[in-house]
Amino acid sequence: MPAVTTFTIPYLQVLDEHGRLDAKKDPRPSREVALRLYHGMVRAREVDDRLLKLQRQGRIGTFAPTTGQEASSCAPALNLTDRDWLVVSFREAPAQLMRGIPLFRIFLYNAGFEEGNEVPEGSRTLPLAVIVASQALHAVGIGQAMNLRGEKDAAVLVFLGDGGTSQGDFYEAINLAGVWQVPVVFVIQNNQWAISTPLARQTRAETLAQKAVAAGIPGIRVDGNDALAMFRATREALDRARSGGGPTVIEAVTYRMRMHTTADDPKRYRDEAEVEAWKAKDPIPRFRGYLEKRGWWDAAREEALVSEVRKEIDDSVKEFEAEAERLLREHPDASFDHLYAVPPAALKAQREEFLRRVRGEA
Amino acid sequence: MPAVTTFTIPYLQVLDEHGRLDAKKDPRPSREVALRLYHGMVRAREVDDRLLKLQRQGRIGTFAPTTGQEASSCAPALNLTDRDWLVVSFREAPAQLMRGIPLFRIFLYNAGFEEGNEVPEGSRTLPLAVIVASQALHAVGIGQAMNLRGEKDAAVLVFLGDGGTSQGDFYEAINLAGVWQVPVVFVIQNNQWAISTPLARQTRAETLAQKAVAAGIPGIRVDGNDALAMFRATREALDRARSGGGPTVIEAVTYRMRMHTTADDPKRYRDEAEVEAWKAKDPIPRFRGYLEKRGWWDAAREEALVSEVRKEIDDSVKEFEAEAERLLREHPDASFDHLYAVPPAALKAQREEFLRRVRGEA
Amino acid sequence: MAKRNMVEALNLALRQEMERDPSVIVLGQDVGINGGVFRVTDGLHARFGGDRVLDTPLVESGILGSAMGMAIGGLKPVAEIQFDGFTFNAMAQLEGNVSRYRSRSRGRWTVPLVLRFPYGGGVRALEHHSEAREALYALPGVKVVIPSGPRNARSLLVAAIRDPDPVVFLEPKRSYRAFKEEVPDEEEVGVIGQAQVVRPGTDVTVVSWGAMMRPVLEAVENLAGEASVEVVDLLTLHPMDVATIATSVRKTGRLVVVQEGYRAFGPSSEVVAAVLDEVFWDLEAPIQRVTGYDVVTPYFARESLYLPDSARVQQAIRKTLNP
Amino acid sequence: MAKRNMVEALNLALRQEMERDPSVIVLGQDVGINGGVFRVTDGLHARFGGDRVLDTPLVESGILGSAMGMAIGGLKPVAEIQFDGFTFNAMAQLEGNVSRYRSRSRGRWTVPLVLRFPYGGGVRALEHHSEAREALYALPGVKVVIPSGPRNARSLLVAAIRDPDPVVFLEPKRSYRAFKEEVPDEEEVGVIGQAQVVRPGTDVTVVSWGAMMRPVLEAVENLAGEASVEVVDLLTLHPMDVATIATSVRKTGRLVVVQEGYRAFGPSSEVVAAVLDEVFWDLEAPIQRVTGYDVVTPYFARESLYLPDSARVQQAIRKTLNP
Ligand SMILES: Cc1ncc(C[n+]2csc(CCOP(=O)(O)OP(=O)(O)O)c2C)c(N)n1
Ligand SMILES: Cc1ncc(C[n+]2csc(CCOP(=O)(O)OP(=O)(O)O)c2C)c(N)n1
Ligand SMILES: [Mg+2]
Ligand SMILES: [Mg+2]
Repeated sequence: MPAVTTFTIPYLQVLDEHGRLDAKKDPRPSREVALRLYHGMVRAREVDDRLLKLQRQGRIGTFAPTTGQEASSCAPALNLTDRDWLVVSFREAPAQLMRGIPLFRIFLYNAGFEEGNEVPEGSRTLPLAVIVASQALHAVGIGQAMNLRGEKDAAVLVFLGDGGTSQGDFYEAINLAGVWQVPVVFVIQNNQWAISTPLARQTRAETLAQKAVAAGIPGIRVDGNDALAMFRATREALDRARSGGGPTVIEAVTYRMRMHTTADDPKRYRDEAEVEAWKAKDPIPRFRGYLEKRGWWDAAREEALVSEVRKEIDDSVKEFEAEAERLLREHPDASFDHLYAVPPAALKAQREEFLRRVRGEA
Repeated sequence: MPAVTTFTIPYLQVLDEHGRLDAKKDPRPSREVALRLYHGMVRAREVDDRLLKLQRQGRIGTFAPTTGQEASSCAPALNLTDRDWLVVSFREAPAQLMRGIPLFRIFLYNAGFEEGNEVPEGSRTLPLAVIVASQALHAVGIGQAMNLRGEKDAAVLVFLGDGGTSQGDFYEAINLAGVWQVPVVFVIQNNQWAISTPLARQTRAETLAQKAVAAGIPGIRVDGNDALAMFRATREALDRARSGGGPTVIEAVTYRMRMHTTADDPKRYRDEAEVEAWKAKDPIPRFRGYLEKRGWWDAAREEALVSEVRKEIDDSVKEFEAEAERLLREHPDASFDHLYAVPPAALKAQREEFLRRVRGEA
Repeated sequence: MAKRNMVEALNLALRQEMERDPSVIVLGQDVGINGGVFRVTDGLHARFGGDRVLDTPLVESGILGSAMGMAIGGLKPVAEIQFDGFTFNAMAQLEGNVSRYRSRSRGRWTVPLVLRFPYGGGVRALEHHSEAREALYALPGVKVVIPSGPRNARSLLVAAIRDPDPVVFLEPKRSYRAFKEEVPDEEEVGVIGQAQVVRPGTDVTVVSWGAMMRPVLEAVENLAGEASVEVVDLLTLHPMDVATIATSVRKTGRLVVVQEGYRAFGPSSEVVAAVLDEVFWDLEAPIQRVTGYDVVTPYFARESLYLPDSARVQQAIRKTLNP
Repeated sequence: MAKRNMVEALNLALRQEMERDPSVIVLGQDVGINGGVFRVTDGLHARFGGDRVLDTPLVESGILGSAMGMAIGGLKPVAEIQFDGFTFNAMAQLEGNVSRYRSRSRGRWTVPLVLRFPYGGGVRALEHHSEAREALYALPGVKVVIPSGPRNARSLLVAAIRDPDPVVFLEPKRSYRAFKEEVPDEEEVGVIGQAQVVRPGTDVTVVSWGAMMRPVLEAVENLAGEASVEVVDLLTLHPMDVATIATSVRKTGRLVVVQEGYRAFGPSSEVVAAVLDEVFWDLEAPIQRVTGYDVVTPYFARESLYLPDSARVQQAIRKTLNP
């Protein structure tokens, strides 16, 4: 027995908040990949702005804004292949969009429609998870199914928050992941807050990456507002997972720039100065600077992108509102769908009674 | 942000399996304390033997043997004051006995009587916990009550097993313990097995002490069959806890020499050679050697002790069997006691009906 | 006297009990500076400090399990779980420990805690934020209390805090701010285990609880002149005050039970079975139950179509009057 | 044909389904080399290897949560939880995820898993090893199946494994080795959702399930000549086959329900309420319920005094015949 056992948690930053590049660590994405990532981040930010407006106008319900977390959400998702799985928590619209979830579905979900959770046929993406950290176990199970079925070259990416690391399900998941050596990458969005609870009251651990030590698996801390660092860290972890190297915990150090949800008022519990300080670390301008330096981006392109994205959002809002109206009218009984493969007799009778009543026949 | 964060887990052994003492680390218990500890260990071993006989004779039900774990169970309990709390799992009879739980209660419990869980008035000891790891949270709550009530100079000692470290409740407990800086010492009895599951299939972590890293609290690995090391490690951790220094995780490396419970047949899943190898590390002869070297013990004393303990056990068995017989006869309705402070009306009626029926009046 | 909504009434109860008894503490997610997501604990942190109003990490089993330890350690914890849908993370502690500890320890260790949480639909909340699964908490050793308005919410929460046994206290979130009642500053202590006849009548008994009391009373209003309805507010779901319901049904001969949650294995089944044990021969018509449907709690866009309303209650009352 | 006890019958079902369908896997604590603490998975590890018979760490939420992931990932997991008392650690995954995932994903992701565990008393087991709290699993989206003997245990487990939806499969541990039945090697597939009239009769209907079927049948034996009793074995608790019970009660006019667990909020309440919806006018006498008492599950020394037995069933039958 050694007198002392030692563990280390590395920290990765490629592009610091002043835009200085650590060239040795640059993952060197191709132009196409880099622009795809930037597109995803800008699109996510614009969607977030629009959701906020829609919510204030009463056209959707409460939702969880993502502004500030675009790098840590988009970059991991960008690294996924169609064979990989994506398992998201409730604050991962950027990753969902990057993955190809249609925008109008995200609007529909936030407007309280079951149909908002529909995932395109063929997309290995789960509906978002509301029960904090419960999804970590689903990811492990999917990874273990791959192991047991001999499915190679695929991995599972699962997101959760800093608050989520307090839950038993999270620890159970990383411990199981270690025992089973599943191809799962856990990305912890350490955005410093769980509603009104700051990280210091969530755990005494200095980093969230070190939670991995409990499971005997690798953990790494990453600047979550650094798109290049997130890109690199998740690519390496996913590659390792896909080639049989087992699971990884990645802590993305980022910040929730807005309220927890639109039902929340952060002024009650956090200092505006803190938010201001984090503005300087905004992932979008930082990554834009990198693109510009490489000659891949300029003001004209920026303008074109923003107007393209806004146009897309306008169209999706129209699509969503038409669909919402149609669903309410034509399909009030959606909750009776998909309860079981074959509905039991009592449920059929209940559905008929419900429809008679809703149609004013009862 | 440092490029790398480092954590260490120390290992403590004082008296190795060949009886060699690391004098620098010797906690130097007084003669009286050392003999009390040895008495507890021998008594526990004798009780375990007797329980096994009683079980084979059908005089009690199934139970969880403790042979081999006497040092790691008794030494921590020995360090408790009356102001401290003891929270045990289901395999901690040595600690319970050390703490003063009457022997006949342990027999009663193993014979299936509610009354076996009774703790002497004034003893800050909880009934044993069957739901693995759930008790870790109770310990944290008690510790936090001390913090909040300003109760000083007291600590909580809680036991769980290696299997227990897989449960969410365990991690939630150590994480909460870190945040709240409660005076709680977690002793993990790493006896290598959870029923048929060996440690390697329980976790990929190299040590169980490193689970503490996830919570940002100190963790230490200890030779659990070394009474002096266990005595020292728990004393230090308890002292630290009592003086506001917060929680500690102690991994006691030990071995379950017998079956999981008497309903279990370890031949189905583990190699007898492994058991044989661990016999050489038996905590009792090892500690006896230390006492002998110090001139505190000899064959005559050993003989006297064993016969004294056996006599006590004989008496307790008689006491228990008389009590069991009396309880069945006089108090069949025990399950109706203590459900609520004031029984609801329906329960009173049910109890009357029950008693009429059991007394043959219905 | 002052007009208060249910949130204010609950807040009053907490504040006054914390003043009265220094061992009462509050814990849960965001209950501190933030005052709880529904503001039930608003101002308590400022008044009593962080040692009596504890923001916990995000961990429901941890909240209930540690609260049990605190109760054993001499405190009276009032633990909040943020929404009904997250209580199930704490189910093992409730079932295996909290509910049994008095019994397991033969009265040596008791668990005088309150586990409170908002439940039920009607506020256009997210998935897992609108469940009404009250029956799942009705375990031996636990009391389950459900107020229906500001005044009884306050008096029953006071009673729950003073109760020597664990109380699961479900707050109908739809009624949090829906209406106000006179809630006196002076102490009022409810009686746990007692249902209340809130409207006397002779033709039919309607039993309900929580947020459903409003559509029930609305239905009874609407039927004024047509039928004399006796309304029983259950208030304590478990152990159930069957006697009060039975007395009413013996008089009216007819029973309607109204429940928000899904129909199968819900509390209305228990009301029917328990009352039937007593009043079989007194019933003059089939018992009617108005309940949710046996589906996963609907998302908020369509929610209102699924929640029992006064129209359905009226229909059920008419049906039992003209079977 | 071969005589088999329930453990052997369940083992047969698992073995044959694993042979038939390579996506069927078994997981749980000690289910591997050890064959499960009750030996239900005996020999499977040797036959199918560690990739299809997984020993898991000690973690119930982890077992069910990861099993759900495996089901989504294309496997058919049969997950064992070691004892009834430990299922509550997995309740949040059952309530919040497993039961809802077909619905939440609008049919895109389904969860064809089986969660099996021994339940109930009568084997002199430890604390938390003898609970009968079947009603707590009856959630929308889940099916709850409870066999009563070797033959239906085998055929229903086969049906559960093939079922496209999550099935909670409760095994009455008291019946594991208590008796044998002919259980053919040839495939038999039960029908989930169907109760069975196991003994026809005309005077009174007795409904029960699981381990209580034995005292029920014994009671009926003892009353031969005195009363013609129709016995219904529920087999699926949820969704309940109310039609079969109602048909019987319409014929007999009398109903007795026998349940092992504590009385309040138990399945017998649901049977009464659901059947009453259908047969109110047909009842000729009060429904009798024979149940456990509303206490924490008694420890094993006194357990037998508390478990419903044939004498209590007989008494109830007589009472409903002579109200
Ligand atoms: C099990 C559970 N408990 C409580 C909640 C309510 N809740 C929703 S989000 C949230 C905070 C989550 O914090 P974190 O994990 O850091 O994610 P973030 O919101 O910062 O993205 C809480 C308490 C929940 N959804 N699930
Ligand atoms: C929550 C829970 N799950 C399962 C069990 C059944 N069980 C009792 S002891 C045990 C193994 C415990 O292993 P460990 O924690 O290493 O303690 P040990 O038995 O070695 O003392 C199991 C699985 C239980 N008691 N509680
Ligand atoms: Mg957060
Ligand atoms: Mg062990």
